[in-house]
Amino acid sequence: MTRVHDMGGRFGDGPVDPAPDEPVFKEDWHARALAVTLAAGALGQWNLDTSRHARERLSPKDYARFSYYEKWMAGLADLLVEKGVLDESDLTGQGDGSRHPLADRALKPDAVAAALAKGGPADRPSNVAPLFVAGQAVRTRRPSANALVDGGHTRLPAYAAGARGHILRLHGTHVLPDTNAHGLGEQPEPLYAVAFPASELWAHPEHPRDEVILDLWQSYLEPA
Amino acid sequence: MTRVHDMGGRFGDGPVDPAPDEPVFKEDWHARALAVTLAAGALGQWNLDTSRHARERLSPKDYARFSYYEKWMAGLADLLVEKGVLDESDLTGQGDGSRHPLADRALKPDAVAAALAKGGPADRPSNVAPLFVAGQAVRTRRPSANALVDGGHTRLPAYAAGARGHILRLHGTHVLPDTNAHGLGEQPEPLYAVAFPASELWAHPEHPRDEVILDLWQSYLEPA
Amino acid sequence: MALDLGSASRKPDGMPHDHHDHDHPHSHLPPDPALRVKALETILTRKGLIDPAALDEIIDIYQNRIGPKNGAQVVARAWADPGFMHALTEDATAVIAEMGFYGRQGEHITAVANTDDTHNMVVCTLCSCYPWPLLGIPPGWYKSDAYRARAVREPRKVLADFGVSLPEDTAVRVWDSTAEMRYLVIPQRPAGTEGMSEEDLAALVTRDSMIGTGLPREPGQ
Amino acid sequence: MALDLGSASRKPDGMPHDHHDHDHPHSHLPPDPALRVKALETILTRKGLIDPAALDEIIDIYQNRIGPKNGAQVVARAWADPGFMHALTEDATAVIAEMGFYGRQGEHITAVANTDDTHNMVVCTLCSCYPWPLLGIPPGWYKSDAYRARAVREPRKVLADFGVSLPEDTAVRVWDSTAEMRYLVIPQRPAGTEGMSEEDLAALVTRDSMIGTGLPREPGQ
Repeated sequence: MTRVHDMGGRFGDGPVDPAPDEPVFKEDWHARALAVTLAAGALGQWNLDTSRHARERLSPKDYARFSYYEKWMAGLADLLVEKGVLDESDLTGQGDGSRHPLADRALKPDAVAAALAKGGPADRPSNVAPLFVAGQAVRTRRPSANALVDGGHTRLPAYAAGARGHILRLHGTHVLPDTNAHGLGEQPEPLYAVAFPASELWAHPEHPRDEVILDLWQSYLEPA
Repeated sequence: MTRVHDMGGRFGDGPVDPAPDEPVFKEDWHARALAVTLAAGALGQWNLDTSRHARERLSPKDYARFSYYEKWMAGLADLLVEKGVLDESDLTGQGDGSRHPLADRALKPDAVAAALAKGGPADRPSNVAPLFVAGQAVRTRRPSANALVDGGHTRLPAYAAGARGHILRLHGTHVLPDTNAHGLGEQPEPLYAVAFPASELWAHPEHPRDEVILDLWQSYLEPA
Repeated sequence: MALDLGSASRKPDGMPHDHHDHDHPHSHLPPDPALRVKALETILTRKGLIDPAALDEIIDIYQNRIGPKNGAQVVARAWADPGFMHALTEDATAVIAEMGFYGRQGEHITAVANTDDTHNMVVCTLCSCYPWPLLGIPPGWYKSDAYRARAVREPRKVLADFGVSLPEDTAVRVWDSTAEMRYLVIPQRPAGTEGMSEEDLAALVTRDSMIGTGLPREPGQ
Repeated sequence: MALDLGSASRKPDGMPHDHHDHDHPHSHLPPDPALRVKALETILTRKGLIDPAALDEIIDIYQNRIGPKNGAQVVARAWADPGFMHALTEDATAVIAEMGFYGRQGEHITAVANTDDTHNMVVCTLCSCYPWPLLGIPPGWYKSDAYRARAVREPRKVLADFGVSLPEDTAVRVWDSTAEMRYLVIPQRPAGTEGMSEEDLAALVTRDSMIGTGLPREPGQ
């Protein structure tokens, strides 16, 4: 694995608790954490891939002990400092409270609904031609790793690294997280749904016809 | 990975602290933890592979937050209950304190030095003939997993699963941890030192001639 | 072989140092989670970088306006209208947007329909990607380590935690949301629902049935 | 394909259930580590399963009698005697046992000698295997997540944490102790040590130099 967030297939986590009557936000601070993260994101100082990577690179101990929104808060604080929006004195409460140069970009209440509704599509025109067609056998790269940045963001889970599957469909050409997370451009390329037999991924698959489908970028794949 | 202990190659752990003046036992309880574990092991109710697995299958959260000897203590307490030496009421302090049927096997002070000096060699005669010779190219199985027991103990790290290397030497025939940890017998088989180029294991190897050597059982390997 | 920009010696924008816990900036915030959020909100508000009223609005939207009822409408229409079902499985993003469901974390949607042969189940092992415009904010269990770790490897054991068991000859397809495509499971229409209105059908569609960890309600249930 | 004993439906001896933290028996013990050890020692002692005096003896052995001085004697002899060096790299277990070093966690030893061409370094990524009869109890850093995670992937960056840098054309061989074979690194003999006694040579051999995270002392250092 590259990092501890890459937990697909891991043993030892115990049962899932369906908690059917849980409210949308179990604690008030969960709601505030979500909202602060979205509002801070609207300042435009990073993209979604960067913010995912900020959570992934929490120390393994922190990642393991933090609850979901604690990871969000820690990732956000780290990003705010790393991108120069805040400095560490701000976090310790010793910073100055004067208006920030980016304050003009702050998300206004009446702009919220439109901003959320607008979203941020990830498909882009690309001059990278698709190499694979539906049905074609492919193998994923091994190890799962960012090919450009040592320890960088990537979206190939370790459990599927080096595995043989087949192309299910082409989703179009999408922003490549491996570059986009690190300020190396969007570099859009073909994105595929790739089907893997469970028997290719696990030593003890539950059923002979089970499959796991992953969305994988062309540069993660080679013909098999 | 099979479990969270399988951390070779992981990113995010920060620097190593060489702490040159650290004593053998940093805390008194470290020394006691080591000694309790060794003395309890001498009761003969489990083997080394079982006790390794007992630590590995701590919950990921516990494994991440526990220090080294805390893992030992937790693994030992779990094993003592699982093997029926103690029951949970003993751990909560409500058990009875009368002499235990296994007390005759308790390690005596004057037997300690000899027991530690005797050790527990893992080489055994085997009727499994070596399939590989030094220099031969091999590939490790993928995924890294216990082939017999779902989620069971194995000693093929995930970072080397599906990797191509070559046989460096045959160590002889050794007890197979994958069975021995689970009461399925010692099933000794050939054990090899296998050399992997760093470039086969990592996306960004430090040096073109670097290698990682692992000791791997024959059943973990196939010809490449 | 993959392109290498010589990353060992350079430090691209946004590339982390890997630090000990205490070296991360976040360690300067209060350890208590609620106080930590409050501290960050206060700092950012004082500098004019966020507006608390905008936070209230975000929360109101996800607490009260966007949720599984959206997805249920899509499923009910697919049950009621074979032409819609066909269009949905061909290009879900377009037909769902026409129903007014689009936005953050739902920019690209694929609908996958359960059959007697195949049961679909959705997870995001790497974080917790989820089709927000259709299902709202993901439930706690969807974001749990246990679900993320186990759903891909032992989906039936996970389904058992939800009290769901599948016929022995039904295969499971687990969709791991590793990109910006979001998946909506179209559960099988329950028996005994012939002639029901879309609205009545929608009431049978549970959130979990659209993730694949549950089944729709039976009529009258 | 691998043999399958039908593990899904059986529960071999020693096979775990995977439980939440609170379901493990160990969660019944006090959370404080020192109290936890004390509790376990007390319970086992009351039942006659362990003898506190035997614990004292175990601790005394590893605190005072077995340690890196053992390994240093082996290295010094290898430096002083080419015939011994040859025998050591051929069958370390035998020649080291002849020196009286054998026992728990040192039943099978391989000695690997550094050269100008290759530097050797030892780790155990899966737990913390270590040649106890030669080096004693492993130091804290050897058992740390950081060392276990990083040594195999970026040995030079780990060496930098120890203040060690290698010549650019020296390759690194990292030995991951995945079986019961234990590895002893024979560092290169420092310059300026010609004619020194084995005893004086042994004083130059540091623990870390026998793990591969350090170099021997220079004479007079």
